[in-house]
Amino acid sequence: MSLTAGSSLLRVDLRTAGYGAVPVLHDIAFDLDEGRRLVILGANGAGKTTTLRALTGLCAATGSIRLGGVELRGLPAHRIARHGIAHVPQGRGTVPDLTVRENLLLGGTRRPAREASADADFWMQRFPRLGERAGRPASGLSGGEQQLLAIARAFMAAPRLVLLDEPSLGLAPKVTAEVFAAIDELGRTRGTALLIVEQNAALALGIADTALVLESGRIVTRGEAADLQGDDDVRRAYLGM
Amino acid sequence: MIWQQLVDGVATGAVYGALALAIVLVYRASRTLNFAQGELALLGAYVSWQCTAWGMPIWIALPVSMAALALLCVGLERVLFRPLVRRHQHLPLIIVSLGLMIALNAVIGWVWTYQTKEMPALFGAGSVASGGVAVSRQDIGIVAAVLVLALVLAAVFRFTRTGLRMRAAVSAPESAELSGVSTGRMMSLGWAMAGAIGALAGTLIAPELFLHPGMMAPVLIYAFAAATLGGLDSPVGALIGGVIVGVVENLAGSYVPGVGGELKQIFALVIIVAVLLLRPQGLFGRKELVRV
Amino acid sequence: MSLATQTLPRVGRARRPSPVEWLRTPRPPLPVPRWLRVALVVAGGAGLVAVPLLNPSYVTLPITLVMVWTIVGLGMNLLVGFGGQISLGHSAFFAIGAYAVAVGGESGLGPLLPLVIAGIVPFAVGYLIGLPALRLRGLQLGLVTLALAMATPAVIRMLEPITHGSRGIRIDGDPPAGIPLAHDQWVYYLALVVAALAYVLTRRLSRGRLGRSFVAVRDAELVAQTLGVDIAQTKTRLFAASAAYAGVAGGIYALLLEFIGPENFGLMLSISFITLIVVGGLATVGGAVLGALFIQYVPMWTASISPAATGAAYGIVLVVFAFFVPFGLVGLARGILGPLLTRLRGRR
Amino acid sequence: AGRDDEAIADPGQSGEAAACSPGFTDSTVKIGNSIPLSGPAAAYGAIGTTLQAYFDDINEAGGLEFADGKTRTVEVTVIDDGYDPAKTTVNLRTLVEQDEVFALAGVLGTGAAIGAAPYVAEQGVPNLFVGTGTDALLTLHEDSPWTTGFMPQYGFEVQALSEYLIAEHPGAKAAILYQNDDFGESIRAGFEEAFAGTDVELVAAESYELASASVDSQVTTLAASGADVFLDWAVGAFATQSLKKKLELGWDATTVINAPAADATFFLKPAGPGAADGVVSIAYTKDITDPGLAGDAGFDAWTAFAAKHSDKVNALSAPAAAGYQTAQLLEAALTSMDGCTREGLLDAATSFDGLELDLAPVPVTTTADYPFVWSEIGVQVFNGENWDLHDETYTVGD
Amino acid sequence: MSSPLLQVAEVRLAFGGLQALDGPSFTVADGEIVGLIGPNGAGKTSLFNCVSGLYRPQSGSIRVAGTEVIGVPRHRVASLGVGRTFQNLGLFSTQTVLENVLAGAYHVTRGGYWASALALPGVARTEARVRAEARELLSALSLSGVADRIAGTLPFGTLKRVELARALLGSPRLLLVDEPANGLIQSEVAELGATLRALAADRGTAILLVEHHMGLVMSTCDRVVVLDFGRLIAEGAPADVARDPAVITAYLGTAA
Ligand SMILES: Nc1ncnc2c1ncn2[C@@H]1O[C@H](COP(=O)(O)OP(=O)(O)OP(=O)(O)O)[C@@H](O)[C@H]1O
Ligand SMILES: Nc1ncnc2c1ncn2[C@@H]1O[C@H](COP(=O)(O)OP(=O)(O)OP(=O)(O)O)[C@@H](O)[C@H]1O
Ligand SMILES: [Mg+2]
Ligand SMILES: [Mg+2]
Repeated sequence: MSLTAGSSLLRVDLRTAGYGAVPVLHDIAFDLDEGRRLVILGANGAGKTTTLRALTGLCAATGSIRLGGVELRGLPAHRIARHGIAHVPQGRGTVPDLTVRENLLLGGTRRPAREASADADFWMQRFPRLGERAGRPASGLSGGEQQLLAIARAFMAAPRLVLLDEPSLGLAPKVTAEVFAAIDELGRTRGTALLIVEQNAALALGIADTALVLESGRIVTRGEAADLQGDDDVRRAYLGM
Repeated sequence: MIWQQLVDGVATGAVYGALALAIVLVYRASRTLNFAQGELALLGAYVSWQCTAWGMPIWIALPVSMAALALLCVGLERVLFRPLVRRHQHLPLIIVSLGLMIALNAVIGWVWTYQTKEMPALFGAGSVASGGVAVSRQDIGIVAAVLVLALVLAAVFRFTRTGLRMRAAVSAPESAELSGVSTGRMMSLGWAMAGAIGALAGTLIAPELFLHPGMMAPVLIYAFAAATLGGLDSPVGALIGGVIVGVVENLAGSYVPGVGGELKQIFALVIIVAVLLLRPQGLFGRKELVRV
Repeated sequence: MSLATQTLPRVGRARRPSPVEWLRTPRPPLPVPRWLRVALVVAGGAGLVAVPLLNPSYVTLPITLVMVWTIVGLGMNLLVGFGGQISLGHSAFFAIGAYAVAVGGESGLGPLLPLVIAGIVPFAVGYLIGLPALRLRGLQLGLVTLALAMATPAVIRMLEPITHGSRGIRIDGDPPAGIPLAHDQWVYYLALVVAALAYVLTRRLSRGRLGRSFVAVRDAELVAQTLGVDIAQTKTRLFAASAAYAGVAGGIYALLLEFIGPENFGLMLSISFITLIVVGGLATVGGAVLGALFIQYVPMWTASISPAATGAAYGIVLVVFAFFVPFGLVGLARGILGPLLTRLRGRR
Repeated sequence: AGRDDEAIADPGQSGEAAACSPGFTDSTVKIGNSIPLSGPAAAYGAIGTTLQAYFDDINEAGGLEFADGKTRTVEVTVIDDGYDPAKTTVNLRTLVEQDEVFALAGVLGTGAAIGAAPYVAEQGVPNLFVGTGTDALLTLHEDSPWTTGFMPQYGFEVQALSEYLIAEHPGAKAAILYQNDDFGESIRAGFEEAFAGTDVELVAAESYELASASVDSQVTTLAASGADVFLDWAVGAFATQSLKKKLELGWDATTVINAPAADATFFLKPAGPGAADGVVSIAYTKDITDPGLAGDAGFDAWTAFAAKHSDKVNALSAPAAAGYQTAQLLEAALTSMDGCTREGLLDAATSFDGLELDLAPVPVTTTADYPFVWSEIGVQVFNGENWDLHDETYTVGD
Repeated sequence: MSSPLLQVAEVRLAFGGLQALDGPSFTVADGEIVGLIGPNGAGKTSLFNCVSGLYRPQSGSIRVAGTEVIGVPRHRVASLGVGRTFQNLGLFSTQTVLENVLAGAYHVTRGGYWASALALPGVARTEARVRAEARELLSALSLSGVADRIAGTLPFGTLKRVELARALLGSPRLLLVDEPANGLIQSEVAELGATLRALAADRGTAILLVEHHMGLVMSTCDRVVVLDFGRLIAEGAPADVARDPAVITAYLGTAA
């Protein structure tokens, strides 16, 4: 992993993280450069979700999380979000009482109103499912539609870094492909860095630069995405071959 | 006489509506019912009274009291309510607000005694009579003030970004936080507005009902009826609900045979039950969707 | 890698929890060994039976009230704690029970039959009130029942031909002829027997299949339905059953006080009921007893600190409690006694 | 049923005080009181605190001289009941059984009087000067003569006021506002009955619920009836509201107000200038808010007492005045009683003959078959500032 | 196989102008695993909700073992032999995993107020038996380790399995599973597929499987039904369906 100082956007060095008195994660350290993509792989319960939650202040952690040189650890979630990290949580990350459009606008609530509104239109065009349901409350959406909405909302904030917790969860194969295409494209055009937790390892490794494998709360493997794709253990466990 | 009763009904109704507005704000901020809202309004009234007793004119005393209550409510929300709201603990929340209701009432009685106090009317004494109908200036003022407030609040919620953030914060706190919304701030804001409006309601009503520690308890249940009728999360609904409750209560008491004054109290109960059964979301509330 | 890789978090560098954290940790029921449980029941039972024989009535009276509150609390906890249906209106059922005994006593039915009626009538009324309650959720139900509690004194005054309105009713709480007990002793034993029965009954209803169905309704109604739980039936029956508990308790209360009027059944009563279960511990059986002790003795204690500020002191105690002891006194007891009992077990 | 309780001292056991009831010794007499010191009815707690303060003064001065020539201190124990009947019950038993008081005095409330009646009768403890005027005490009195009421009997109040109206406002049309319960109901029926066969007529009646927020609509309806006498039986702040509304509506009628609401500082003056002018009520306590009474010996004694205890006793508070009167009644009963038994005290309390109290506008005469303190009362008219006592007095049953 | 266990015919369901189900018809036989796939918002979950009585279609018919379920009270559906899991979890998050699973036995056990109040011997016996069965199921699904954990604190993938265990404790004849592979990695998915196949083969359970994980669908299902905009657009053997151009355009896309 390249550690060229200066261009590094996110620099994580967590000693522990978790929920109660007993930590779930141990010694999680990695860097992510501006506009690059990192994939985290791991079995059910390995601590992937916990890692992302620790980064955005949703669970307790010790150690350090720096974004562009600013220490974020210990800040409340909304402050971290304002520093430019958007997080699509696992499961339904929407605001049920708001309409689809309002959900999108909420994502862009820190941007100039006109810009946010235009971007919301962009997303509703990009995912016509959402456009068709613009005025309906998010609570009525199907699981996949909500997932789509949550992803779009994260990008609405024009973030520097997006954390995606199993973005393909509940998405139809075609939509999954579309979503990955979209985030790939946005990452390129807007220079957004991505941190992706994904079970569909093949797909994720396809767009990622680097990858980590978690096991029982520790990093067991790390390397270039392409290398991991070729790794036998990884292939067996995550790619089903 | 029916006109007189109607006008009286609208005036009392606006009072119910004002308190209902405070209830709605807290509900929108924390998804909880604050049973202490009546006593907080009462405290607001006493603070206003105290200020006038110290020689302030009422139109200065009122903003002072509103500010004081807003601050107090923010404090209460931060210290007592927020942790419980975050833990989704309905019953302890109810207990805390009931406990607060008891404690506040006791403290008020202790500090200001149980003696009835005379509160100067913001809109002046005296009344306007026309066509056999007499309306006190205060009543006119109350109706106007509450109407303006309800409309302004509705507009804030509907059209401003702050409104959007407040709605998001309570509907899905985690998603809102992840979108950069400080849910805590939004809760505080809701409570602060509720505190200020409560103080306003208390101060406006006090010259009518006379200021004593028991003043708000009966208003509270009607305010709940009003808020339920209008839809617990709709500011305009709260006002309209209040006016409907006030008018129907007044007219039913005088014109429906067999109802008489006796049934008025049970009337609030009947309204609450009927509305919740026929239209749980109230007249202006949004239906809650549960999806699996 | 297999499904079995699913592991418990490893015990890493465990931190010592802060006191507040410690208080807020949910805990499983105490593993009381059988012998200890039997011993406690026997000793406690014997002690309770002896109380009225050794003490004057001003001592037994509050204890009898504790048992009355316990009965209400057991029923409330079934409905509110396990079933998740908020009721702020149990003072109404309590009143119905009290008046059933009063009116029944007036019509010469003796002391025991009215007590049975005091259970049946609120059961029926509770069932009927449970019907509209089916459409209400959470706080809405709280609101409606609150209104019910606030209207209770007015309704009592309205039903003047039966209730004698605000003049109130006198009740003869003396034991039936032939029982050589003073009034307060008789009512004490009556309350003790009923409370013990209610305790056992609640334990049985709140566990196993039935108890799980209550919790299912509380935590996720739709899901419960797909599992075959009849929501309507569960709720109405729970409402009815807990109303019956409150009614019987009200009946004993009437026998104890020998005079009741509308002012006995104000909102404060309902507030103290809900306080009881929250302070005692929601969805626990033992919580009813601890909560009952709380609502009987703590106001006395706060009054002794400062009569001028009784209400304030009580309110503050409530707030502090709800705040720091979210699992109630039972949760506290579990936290303190749990480690001791585990050690006790380990040694045997 | 009684319980053969050893905890209760059996009269006739211990040598010297052989015939004396518990709570009565050569040096002290114990009196118990249960009152709401907290909660919504806490204002009435002043009855208890004033009672206590009054006897504190006496004790400080050495004590009270009894008929047997001995001087005893009077220990008053006051316990808070928050106006909760269950607490009152426990309190009374604690006072009688644990504190072993000689008698109870100044307890508040109809429930306390009636609920405790079997118990005090069984224990043989006088429950004197209970804060109630309920007519139910009349029937209760027949088999349980241990309870007496401090307030004028409600029926007597109606009687006195209707006599006043018939005499002073011939041909009047009256409208009544009353609380919706059988108390209010009985007041309404009482007036109707009293007016029957006279030229005064009850033309309108409206009731309100204790828990309602305002009585405006009822007053509006009554005003529309065209009545020229307004019988205002609204309680507490409702009375104030009704007076204000009446003024607002421009309803020109003589208001007759019930005794508990006839408190100038608390209820009448807050209604606003002019609202309470000409209000009529019965009088059994001097107008303590009237500085013009200075010079009246009784009034001066009261002001001095209140000034001495200014931390506890509010010189303008009606409950405090009631406590003061209760204390004086108790003092009179204690000093005039024969022997040292509870029966003796009860006898003394029910046989005052023209007893003068500092704050009573009329002397007190009690009999064994009428369980209330007041059998003769006055009527007063409010002049906007203070009460003017009407010349006539009224006697019960006349 | 005789008359089908589940028979869906012409079901129509709309939410204020949005046609969620537009008359699909298909059947599922005993012991058969049928995949129900389709784009997001195609109406799959809605169909599940119709079968388990949570939604009431405006028209059409849904028969389970010959009994019409439309209009039947929700709680009765379980006793017709229908068990299900939920797309986004429907667990009692304050309860332990074991308690959650035990709740699944509600409709196959007896014991109401009277029996519990009197502590009839049958009650204790049933309870013991059900507990034993639940533990067995938990271990079969590799959940023994978390049996006494509070459900709310477990990871998503684990919880999906807890739900499955709960549904299975009720010994359903028809099992509706909504995206069970969510949160699982490839190897775990394979194991899940094996479990489902074993269920169908050993117990004869009919399974209707909603899943976007094509690998799982292809390898476990006997037949696949495809919905799009609430309409049935294809039905048949997995391999055939995967080649269907309509399915590829609407659902799979060119990537698959
Ligand atoms: N709220 C919580 N309280 C306590 N422990 C928790 C909580 N949430 C998760 N855990 C524990 O943390 C560990 C890691 O869980 P995490 O959700 O991070 O796994 P994951 O890798 O995201 O799994 P999945 O692929 O299933 O989503 C698990 O052992 C889980 O039990
Ligand atoms: N309760 C509801 N209120 C409003 N609309 C609803 C409701 N339930 C479903 N819908 C709508 O019906 C359509 C079908 O939803 P459904 O959940 O059945 O889709 P699905 O096929 O399960 O999709 P996914 O694969 O994303 O889970 C969606 O467009 C959704 O918005
Ligand atoms: Mg996860
Ligand atoms: Mg779905």
